[in-house]
Amino acid sequence: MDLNYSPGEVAFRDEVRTWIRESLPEDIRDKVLNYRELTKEDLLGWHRRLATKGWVAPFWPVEWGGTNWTVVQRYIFEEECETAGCPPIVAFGVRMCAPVLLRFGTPEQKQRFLPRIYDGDDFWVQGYSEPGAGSDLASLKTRAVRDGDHYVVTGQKIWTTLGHYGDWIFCLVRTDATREKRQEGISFLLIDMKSPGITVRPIVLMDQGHEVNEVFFDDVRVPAANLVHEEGKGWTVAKYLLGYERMGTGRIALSKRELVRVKTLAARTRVNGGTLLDDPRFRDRITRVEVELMALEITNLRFLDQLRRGDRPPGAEVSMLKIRGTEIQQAITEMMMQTAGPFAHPYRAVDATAAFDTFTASLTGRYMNLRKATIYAGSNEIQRNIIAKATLGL
Amino acid sequence: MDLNYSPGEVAFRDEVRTWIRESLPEDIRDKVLNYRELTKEDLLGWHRRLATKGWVAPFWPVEWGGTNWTVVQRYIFEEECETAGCPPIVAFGVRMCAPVLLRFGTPEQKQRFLPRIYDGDDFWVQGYSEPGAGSDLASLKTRAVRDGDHYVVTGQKIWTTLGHYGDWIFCLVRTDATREKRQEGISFLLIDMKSPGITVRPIVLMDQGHEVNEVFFDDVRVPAANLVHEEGKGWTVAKYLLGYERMGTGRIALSKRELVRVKTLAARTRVNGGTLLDDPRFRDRITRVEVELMALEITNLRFLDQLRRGDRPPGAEVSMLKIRGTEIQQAITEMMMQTAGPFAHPYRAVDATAAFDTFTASLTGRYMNLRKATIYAGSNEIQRNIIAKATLGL
Amino acid sequence: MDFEYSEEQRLLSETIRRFLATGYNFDARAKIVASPAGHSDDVWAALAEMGVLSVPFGSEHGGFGGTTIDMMVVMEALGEALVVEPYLATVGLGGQFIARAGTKAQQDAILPGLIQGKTKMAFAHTERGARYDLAHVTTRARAAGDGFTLDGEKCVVLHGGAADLLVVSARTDGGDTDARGITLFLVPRNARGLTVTQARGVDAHRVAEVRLSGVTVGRDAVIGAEGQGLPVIEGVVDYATVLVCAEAVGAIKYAHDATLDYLKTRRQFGVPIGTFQALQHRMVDILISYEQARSIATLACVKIDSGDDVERRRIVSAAKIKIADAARHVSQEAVQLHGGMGMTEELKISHTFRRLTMIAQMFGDADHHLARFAASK
Amino acid sequence: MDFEYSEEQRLLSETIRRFLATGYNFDARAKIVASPAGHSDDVWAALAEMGVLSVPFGSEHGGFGGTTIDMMVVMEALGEALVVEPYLATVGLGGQFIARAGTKAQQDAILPGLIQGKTKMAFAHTERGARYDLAHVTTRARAAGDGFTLDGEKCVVLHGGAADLLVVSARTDGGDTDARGITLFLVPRNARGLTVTQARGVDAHRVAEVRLSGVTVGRDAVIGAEGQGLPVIEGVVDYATVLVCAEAVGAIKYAHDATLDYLKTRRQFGVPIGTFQALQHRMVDILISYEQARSIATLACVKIDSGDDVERRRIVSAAKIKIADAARHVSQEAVQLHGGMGMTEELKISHTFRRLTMIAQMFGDADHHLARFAASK
Repeated sequence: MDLNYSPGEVAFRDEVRTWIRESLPEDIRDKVLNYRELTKEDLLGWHRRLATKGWVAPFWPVEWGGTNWTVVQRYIFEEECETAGCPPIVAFGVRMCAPVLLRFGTPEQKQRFLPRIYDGDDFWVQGYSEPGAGSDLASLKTRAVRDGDHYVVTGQKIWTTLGHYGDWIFCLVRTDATREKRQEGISFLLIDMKSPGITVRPIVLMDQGHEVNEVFFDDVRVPAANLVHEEGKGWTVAKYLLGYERMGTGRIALSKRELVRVKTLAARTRVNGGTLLDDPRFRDRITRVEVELMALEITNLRFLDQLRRGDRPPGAEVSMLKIRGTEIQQAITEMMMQTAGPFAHPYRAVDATAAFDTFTASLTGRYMNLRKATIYAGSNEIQRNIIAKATLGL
Repeated sequence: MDLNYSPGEVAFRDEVRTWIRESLPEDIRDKVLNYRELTKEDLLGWHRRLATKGWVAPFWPVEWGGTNWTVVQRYIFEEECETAGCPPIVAFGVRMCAPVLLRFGTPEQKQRFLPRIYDGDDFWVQGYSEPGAGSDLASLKTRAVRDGDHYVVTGQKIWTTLGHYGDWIFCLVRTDATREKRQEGISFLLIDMKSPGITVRPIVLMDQGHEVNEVFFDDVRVPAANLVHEEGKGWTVAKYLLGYERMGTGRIALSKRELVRVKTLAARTRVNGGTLLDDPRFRDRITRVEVELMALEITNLRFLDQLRRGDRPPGAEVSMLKIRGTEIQQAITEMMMQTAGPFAHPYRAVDATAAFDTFTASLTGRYMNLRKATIYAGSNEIQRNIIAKATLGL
Repeated sequence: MDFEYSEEQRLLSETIRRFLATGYNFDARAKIVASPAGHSDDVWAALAEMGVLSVPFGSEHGGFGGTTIDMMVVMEALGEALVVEPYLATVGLGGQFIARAGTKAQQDAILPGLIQGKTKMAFAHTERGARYDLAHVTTRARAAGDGFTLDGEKCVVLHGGAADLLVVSARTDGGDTDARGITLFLVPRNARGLTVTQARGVDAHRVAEVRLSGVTVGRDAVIGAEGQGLPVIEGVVDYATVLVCAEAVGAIKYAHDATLDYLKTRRQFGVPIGTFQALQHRMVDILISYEQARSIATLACVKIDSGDDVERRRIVSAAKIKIADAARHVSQEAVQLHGGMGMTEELKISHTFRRLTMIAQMFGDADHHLARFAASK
Repeated sequence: MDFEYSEEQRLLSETIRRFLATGYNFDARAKIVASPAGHSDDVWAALAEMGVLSVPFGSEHGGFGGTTIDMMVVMEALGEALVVEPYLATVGLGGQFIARAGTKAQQDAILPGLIQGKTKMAFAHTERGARYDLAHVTTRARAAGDGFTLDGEKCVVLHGGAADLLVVSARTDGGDTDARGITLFLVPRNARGLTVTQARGVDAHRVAEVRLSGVTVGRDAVIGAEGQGLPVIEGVVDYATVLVCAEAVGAIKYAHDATLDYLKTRRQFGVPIGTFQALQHRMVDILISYEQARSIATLACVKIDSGDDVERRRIVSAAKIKIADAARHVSQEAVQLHGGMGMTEELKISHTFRRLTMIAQMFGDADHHLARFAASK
């Protein structure tokens, strides 16, 4: 047991840190650190820089661009990216569609899609949830009817994150509605979002931000060559993907950065003749989150270590990281809002002349926005069901 | 809406307070306030004093000894008793068996049992739970077979509080095992504990105290005249009784007294140059419990007020009082233990010469003992099920 | 002791609720929020018409002479409907200064118009860096000629943009956080040197920054005794705190009802999600929070009228602690149990979440009141 | 970075567990607890035999030279079996003073015997009113002849009754709570003027009151530098704190396993109670607490060997906070989910509850370590 970085790992960390310092544009970093919206170009621009460097998909096989890093190196890389305020690498292509293609795709599909995912040529999004389905994924209704060498897709997806940026969408669709088990008769399709018949409609969330969408499919023709794995085997693909989807949701490095931010804000906030950071009431809440996060980082590393040894895709362990990681994220955004005191109230300037503090206002927005963290990617209730069944055998 | 006591209510409070001051023996009060065990004689002695005064069963009908007090007067009376450190009026006779007899008993049964309950001639206990049944009361197995004008009872009860003091026990027994619905075929019997074939065996709890027991019935002959309500209708009786059982479990006045005690202990405990009561960490925990208790007192009074207006037996509302009331009791005992710091550890003197602080040691015992509060009288999980069904309609 | 609403209180409640059910449904509210003013003059007129603006004021000015429990009836209804009009700012804050500390002339000049819906008010007090310290006032009032000149900046003034009249706290004496030396002034919205910029609050209520730059007022603009403003402010803010506690009870009730309804109607895995025991138990905890919130708010409403300042501070802080905790618990759970839909603009539950979040922060968060409660005896 | 136990650590773990599985089952433990001594010399001999007493000590004295992670392996196993022998007192406290601050002569005289199971030790430090303040020492040591005379009273001395040798803190200089002036002394249990009275702890571990009345010791009884005892005490107590954190991980693991087993086997309403979703979700939270407790204890065990005092204090407090919270959460939930049975002497879960409760309080409760953590940087 040795939790210290080896000299090689330290050197690697320094290399990553230096490269990020030299490569991350100032304006992008500022947007990230101040919770401002990132455009499609912001996201893809950073993606392409990483791709050029060869670091955009560390865990892919080397022949497709993977880096062959150890678990620890990957952890160091993510930590450095989050700490420095890099934009996220949008997960839907690199972390979700690609592992599926690598596992289930035909050689042609790999050849066609993986390099474009790697290079950031396409913005991928996810078409999983449907209205009324929510966490009950298998109840999906979007139909895909085979018509010659095409599928004709009709239906609706919901909660499609960044769907308005999407070039391509991977979807679960029902190709056979006659099967008794709802998990059967589902297929996994890749769909070009420029196809006629696709409409994207924004869903405005309570922070008034636009990040999720409804996506409507009206007789959309999709080449049968875009079917991944066999027809009717979509549930196998979906299950494989779920672990990967949840993999990043713990966001421990991000929480570490934000925890520093809370402390900075609290240290600047005067209360009762001292600062909020000196107030035991506030301070203890920070401490408990900090301690929980220290533990979760080790839990995460322990699990990664086990995965590495077992050489298997992530299972129920990631549910635990998702649960506790999102609880921590929410606790941090809540404390951030609390630092604002009465200034948590103003949210959007009405008068153009207002001396409006957009940063402070963004804190309340973040608090509201992060309520999604325990809902999306399988609600924390679903994660508890998964652990109860898969880990505890209940 | 008026939450103040009327002049008449204030006068009543003063009358009760004065009488208690004059009537409660010092040694009994000390035992209560210092969490020492009360003997059967301690309990019945106080019961008899109240009976002589005419105050032992305020909510009974006047013809049987009830006081015809208003809801508020009853509340005042209980508050004064708890505050002063009176022993509890053991509930099984006055609060449990008696309401059942009043509702379902024959005139002969009333005449035979109620005056003795009132006068404290018999110590009553409850035979409900069985091994393996727990909160699933209806799965009870103790059999009562009719044999002439007797029932012959065989089986086992568990968790019988103060069973070792018991003169009489009321029991749910199965008189018909052929019924498909488990709630049917159950009957309600009154059993003299001096009957041959009854064995009481102590269960030692983790605070090492003896308060609950197993009671074994081995071909115990019970006169059929001791059947309450019809044979096979025991479940109706049991349900009626459940509300009454939970009625007292909120114990708000007791918690108010104990909260004062926590504050006193905390104010005497030095820490970091001040007292524990000045430490925001500890103080805020006290405050939150205090505020919760202030609210629960009003909730209790609101519910009592509704009951009075509706003139019906207590229903799902008391489940809420039980849940929150027991949570508060547990929080208080936990804080009390925490005031002891390292001295929470020693529990029983080994060497007779030890300068052993029995009061401080009793704090940890109380913390352990009170874990029962969320388990007994229908676990808090069962209470939540009841509310979900009865109040929320889920 | 008596826990029933009086016949009058029931009538008041029904009147308001009947109006809000039709005149203030979710769509109507959305239009009002999106309007340039951010509130509706028609609704305001209707509230005046129903006598809702008159509740706490004396009959000598056309008021109803109501108790704080009467106000609880009103606030609960407004909270359930998420009314964004400046009721609290006008009736619970601005008007209170006049009613409690104003001269007869001030009362006669202002209260009848306020009650009739002609005059809206606001309380301009909070300053940058003050957080919840009511004694933190750096805005200065200097004696000038026959009156005063005011200079300073006030922040997060509830409905400051809608107000015709502002009650402004300013220092006539003492240092920035001294208890003594704070004086209250009545300043018309259109006074020269006064600029107001508005923001929309998280909860769609408007808040304003008010800058005072050489604003001159006469001696008759002083409310109460010069330099003795703080106790008045504390009394009014405590009163307003209890009112938002009552408002929170209404909002929590809505969150409870909507979530329960959602659990009964929303189906997953072939059954209503309300059949899942884990969610049932959490719904029960929401119910308990609601009942406890109602109890503590009731207690505070009754006790605040008792006239005992020490007891008032204690009970108001107790109420605010419990309400802040309950608001947080219920709002977070309600959104969680609604799932993604609870996150959207489209459902009232997300708006209820926002209002409850702000009420928890308003007039001191739980931490502030925990400290005040601990100091109270 | 590497998270695996070494081959040696696995072997150590297996050896201890194999012994405890047979030699320290629930009935065997009950007999030991009820015995006059409250611990078993046979078990102690077996622990010595297996080398368990030697783990942290240097090979020059016959020790294993192990890291704190090696000790974690031991403590976890002892925690799972609820071992009541004075292992922590001897190996984690008393012996540590000798190993860290003792002279070569002291080490040579004591450690081999300790490792062989011949010498038990204890640390007599806590005094009435000290709570968790390590600098609070009123026991006095006055220079007398060629040595010192000790007078004072020590409380809640872990296994003070079983010890052959006591490490006693006493003041040679300074006021009652001064950081400087505390000196450590080695005092034989049978020294004249030393009286020990024993109590059984809530968790069946023995604790003692130690009274020193004119106890004389020689100069060679001083451990470390005169008046410089506090940093040594802090180091050893932090070490012992980490050890009980590791012990708690074992106890929490037992509570987790036993509760899970109970949920699977206990039937109510015709089904195993583990099919109830509300209980499933709570069982998941127990699992998460367990994994998080294991992580923080692991981190603390690794970091405490790093030699950085500031970092050590921070991590030890972090670990104790999380362990105290997890111990409380898991012990309370485990009893609750076991229902009435969980309350009884008859089930090991109630004994686990008691030990976890005491560990949460030991060497500073969560509040104490929250304050220390906040002060740590």
